[in-house]
Amino acid sequence: MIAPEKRGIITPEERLACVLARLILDPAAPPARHIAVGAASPIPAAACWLVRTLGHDVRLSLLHKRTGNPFTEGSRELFDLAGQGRIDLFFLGGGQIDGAGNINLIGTGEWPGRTTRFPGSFGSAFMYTVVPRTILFREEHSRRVLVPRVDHVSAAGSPQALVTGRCVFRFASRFTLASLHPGESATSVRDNTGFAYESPPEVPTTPEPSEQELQLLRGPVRVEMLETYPGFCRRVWGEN
Amino acid sequence: MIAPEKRGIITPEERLACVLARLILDPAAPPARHIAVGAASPIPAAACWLVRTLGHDVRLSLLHKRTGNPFTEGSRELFDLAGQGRIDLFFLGGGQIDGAGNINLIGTGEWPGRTTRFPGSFGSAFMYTVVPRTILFREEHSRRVLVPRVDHVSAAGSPQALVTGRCVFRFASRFTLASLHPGESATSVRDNTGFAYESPPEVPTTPEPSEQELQLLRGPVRVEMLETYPGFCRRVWGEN
Amino acid sequence: MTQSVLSLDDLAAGVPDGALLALPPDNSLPPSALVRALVRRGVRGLRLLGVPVSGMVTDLLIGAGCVASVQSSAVSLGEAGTAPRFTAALAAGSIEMIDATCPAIHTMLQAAEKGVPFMPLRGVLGSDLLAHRPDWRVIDNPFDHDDPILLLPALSPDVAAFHAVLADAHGNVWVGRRRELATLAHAAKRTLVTVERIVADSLLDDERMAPGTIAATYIEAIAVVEHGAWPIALLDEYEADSAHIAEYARLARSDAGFRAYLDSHVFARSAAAAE
Amino acid sequence: MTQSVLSLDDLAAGVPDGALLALPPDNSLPPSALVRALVRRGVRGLRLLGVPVSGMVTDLLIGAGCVASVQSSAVSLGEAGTAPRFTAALAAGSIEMIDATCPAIHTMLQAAEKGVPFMPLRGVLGSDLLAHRPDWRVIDNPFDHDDPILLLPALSPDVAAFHAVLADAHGNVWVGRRRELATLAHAAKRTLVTVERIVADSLLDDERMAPGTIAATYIEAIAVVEHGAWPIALLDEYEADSAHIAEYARLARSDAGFRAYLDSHVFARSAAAAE
Repeated sequence: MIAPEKRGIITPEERLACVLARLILDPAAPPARHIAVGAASPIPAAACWLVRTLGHDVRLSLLHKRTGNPFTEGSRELFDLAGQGRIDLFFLGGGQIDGAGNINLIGTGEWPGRTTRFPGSFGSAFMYTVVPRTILFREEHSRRVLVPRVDHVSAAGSPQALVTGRCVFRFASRFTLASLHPGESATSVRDNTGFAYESPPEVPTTPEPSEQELQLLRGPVRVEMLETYPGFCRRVWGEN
Repeated sequence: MIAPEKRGIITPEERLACVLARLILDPAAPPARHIAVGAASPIPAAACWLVRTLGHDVRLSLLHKRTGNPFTEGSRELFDLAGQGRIDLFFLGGGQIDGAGNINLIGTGEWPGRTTRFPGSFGSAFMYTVVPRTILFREEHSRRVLVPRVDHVSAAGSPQALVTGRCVFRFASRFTLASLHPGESATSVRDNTGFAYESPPEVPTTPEPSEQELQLLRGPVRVEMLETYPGFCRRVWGEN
Repeated sequence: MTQSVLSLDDLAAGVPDGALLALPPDNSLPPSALVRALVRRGVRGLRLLGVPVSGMVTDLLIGAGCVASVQSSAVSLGEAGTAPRFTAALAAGSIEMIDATCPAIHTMLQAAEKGVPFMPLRGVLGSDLLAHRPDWRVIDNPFDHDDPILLLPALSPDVAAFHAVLADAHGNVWVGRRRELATLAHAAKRTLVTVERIVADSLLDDERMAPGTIAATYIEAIAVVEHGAWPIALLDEYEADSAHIAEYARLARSDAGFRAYLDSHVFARSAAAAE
Repeated sequence: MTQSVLSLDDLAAGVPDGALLALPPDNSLPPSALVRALVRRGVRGLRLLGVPVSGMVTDLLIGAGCVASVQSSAVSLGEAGTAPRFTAALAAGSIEMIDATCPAIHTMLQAAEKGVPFMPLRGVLGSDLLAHRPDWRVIDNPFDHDDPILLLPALSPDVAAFHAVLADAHGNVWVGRRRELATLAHAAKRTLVTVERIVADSLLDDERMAPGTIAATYIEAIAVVEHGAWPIALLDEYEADSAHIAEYARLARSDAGFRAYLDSHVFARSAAAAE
C-alpha cells in the first residue's frame, strides 16, 4: 500500500494529523461529539478520521464530501447546525493570524486586500464565535502569516490552539508555546513568529505519531480520505 | 357521467363555483396568476379548475393535493410564496364574518372560544393581509355567521368579495350587496345578515352557469377534483 | 450508528411527562402508533405543539388526559370534522389553548433551527392573536420608517415525534417532501421517529433519496412500526382509513364513546400487540 | 407549461446588463455553459452574488470584463487555487468587492424567501466585515438584555442562474440535495436554469424525486445543455474536469493567457457550437 521508499518515514502531514487528533481528544476540553471540516482541510480531516478509527464516537461532517454528504438542507445547514449548538469543534486557518487569535481571510493592504487579496472570509466570522471549540491550523509558520496584528479581522474568537508546521500554541487570552515539532527550537519559532506569545522555560517536543496511529493513518484513514482528497492522499501516501 | 336525475339541474355548488370563477376573472381586479386553495375548500377549488379549463393561464396550488403536491419546501412554502408576493388570490372562510371584513376562526364567547370553539386561525392572520386579493366564502348565510362584530378577530383584511349561499357582496371599506342568487330577495338577505351593508335599489340576480361552464364543471373539472375531493364529487355529481 | 433502534414502548418512554411535544398534523406523518403507546403508558401534562396545526393524535392525547396545553394554529379532524375531545376539553377548561397562526409556528421553529433568538413575520398585526401572545412582540422595522413588524421568539420543542417512511442502518430517516419535519427535527432538542422499515444502504449515498432525508445527526432514537401512521395516510405508502377516522369522530363525541374507542383501539391486548 | 424552453443564447439574453446575478459556487451546480454564452453575448456591468461563495464562472465573467461588482464570502477555484482574474481585477481596482460571510448570504436570501425585510444572525460582531457593510445593522435583541445581534436585510437577486440535472415537461427542475438553489430560486425575482435533459413525467408526482425538485412556479425559463456544468462536476452525473480547471487556473494568471483561454473555450466556433 505505502510506497516502499516512504515506509518508516513519518511525513509532516502525518505528524500534524496526530497533533490535531490529540487536541481533538484533549480531556480538558469540552467533548467533541460532532466536528465539521472544510473543503481545503485534508490534514484536519485526517485527524478526525484518525479519532474515529481510534474508536471514539465522533460524528464528522465533511463539507465537500461528494457522496454521502450529510447536508440535505443545502449549504446553509452547516451554519444552522452550528447555531443550534450541534457542532462542537471546527478548524479555521488564515492568510494572517495574530496574537489575539484574530484571523484574516480578506487580504493585506487597503480593504478589501489591495496589496494581497485572500479568498474571503467564508463562514469564519460566524463559526469562530458560535462553535464552542476552534482549532486554528496553518502549515506555513512565518512572520508573513503570524503577524502582530492582522490587517483586517475576518473573524475574532478564542481558539483552543494554533497548530503550525513548526509548533503547537495553546490559547487563553494569548498564545503560549506548548510544543515544538521535531527539528524546531524556541529560537526558530521566535524568529518566524510575528506576534508576542508566552514561552515556558522548557518547551516539550511534539510527540511523534505512535505505531498504531501511523497504521491507522496509512490504512483505514487513507481509504476514507481517498474520494474527497485524492491529490493529498497521492502526495502523502503515494500511488495506490 | 352525470346521474340522469341530476342532468339539467344546476346544483348550488355548481352555481357557487361559477360565481367564484367570475370573481377570479374580474377584469377590474389585479390579475390572478397564482391561486392557492385550502383543504376544506372544494367549491373554490372547482372555481379555480373552471377558470383553468376555460383556458386561462392560472397556476393553482392545492394545499392538500396528495399526489403532485407542488410544495417541496414543506408546509411553510405556501406562506413563503405569499410573502414573496407570488400568490395573487386566496380564499378564506370564517365561523363568524363581520361587516368590517374581519373573520373569526377562534370561537365565540370568552377567549379562546369557551362558548363555541372553532378549529383555529390556520394561516388566515397572515394570508389575509399579505395576499393582494382575498375572496371570503361561506355557504351558510345566517345571523349566526354574518355578525355585526366578530367575537374574536382571527384575521383582518380587505376582501374582494364575500360569497355566501344567498348572495354576493362586494367590499370597499364596507360590504355592498352585488347580486342575489336565484330564490333569494333583498329581504331574505337582510333577515339573515347580522351586519350592516349597502344595498342598491336594484340588485341583480346572480347569473346562472352557462352551458359551457356546466359542461366543464361536470367533465374535466370533476376529473381533476376526484382525487382530492372524492366525497364532494360524489355528492355533487353522483357516482362514477 | 449512534441512534438506538428501540421497541415502540421504549421509544414512548423517551417522552417525559410535561414535555413540550411537537406533532405534525394528519397530512404530515403523525406518529399515531407512538401516540397510542404514550396513552397506554399514561403520560401526563404534555404541552403539545401543532406543526403548524393539529389532528387526530392531538385529539386522542387530550381525550386520554395526557395534555396540559396545546399550542397550534388549528385543531381539526379535517374531512371528519371538528376535534371532539379538544372541543370538550376547552369547554371544560381542562386544557390551556395557546392560539397561533401557521406561518408563525413555522417561523418560531425556523428561528430555533438557525439558533437566533427571534425571527420577523409580516402580517398578523390586525389579529386578536397578538393580544393573547405576550411572547410575541411588535417592533419598528429598523430598516424602514413607520413599518411595524412582528417578531416571534425561537421555539425549541423538548421532543419532536413523527412517523417516517424508512430509516437506513445509519439512522438517517426519509420523509419525502414533508420537509417541515426536517425543520422540526433541526429545531427540537430531541427527535423520536417511528418508521415502516429499515433499509441497509445509506440514504445519503443516493442522490435521489438524500433530499427527502433527515440526517441521523438530528435523530435520537427510532422504532420500527409497520403502519405506524394508521389510520392516517403515509405519503404514497398507504391511504387514510377514512372509515376508521369517521368512527373515531363519531365515538369521541361523548366521554363514553371515547372510552370505548380507547378500549378497542388503544388498550385492547390485540391493538397493543399489533404495535 | 408556462416556462419557456429556450435556446442557450435566448436564455442568456434574459440576463440584462447591470443585473444582480446570483451564481452558485463550484460544488453547487454553476451554470458554466450559460456563463460562456453570457461572455459571448458581451454582457456588461453585472453585479454578481456568490451563494454563498464564488468559483470559476465568477472568475471567467470578471476576466471577460462583464462584472462591475462581486458580493461573496469568498472567490476561489478550490483545489486549483486562487481565482486569478478576480485577484487581478481587485488589484487593478476594476471591480468592487462586497465581502460577506457564508451564513449572512444564506440569511439575506432566506429573508427574501420569507418576504420579511430582515433576519437576524448570531456571531459576526467581532469581524471587520461589519464596518464595510453599512447595509448590515446591529440592534439590541428585544427579547433580552445586553444582547447585541446582527440584522441582515433581505436580498432578492434580479436573476438567479444554475445548471440542474433535469427538468420535467411542466418546468419543474431537479437539483438533488443542493437545496440552497431552492432558497435562491424562491428569493430571486427571476430564475433561469440550464438542464442536462427534460423528462416527460412530472417530478412532483414522484415522492422520491419531489424533495429535490424546485417547482415550476419559481422558474422563468429553461435551456437544455448537455454537460452544462462542465468543467465543473454535476452531482452523480459527471465529475469535475480537473485537468481543464487546472489549465484555466494556469492560463488565467496572465491577461494573454486568459485571452487565449477565451478564444479556445468560449469564443471558438467549435466551443460555441457544442453548447
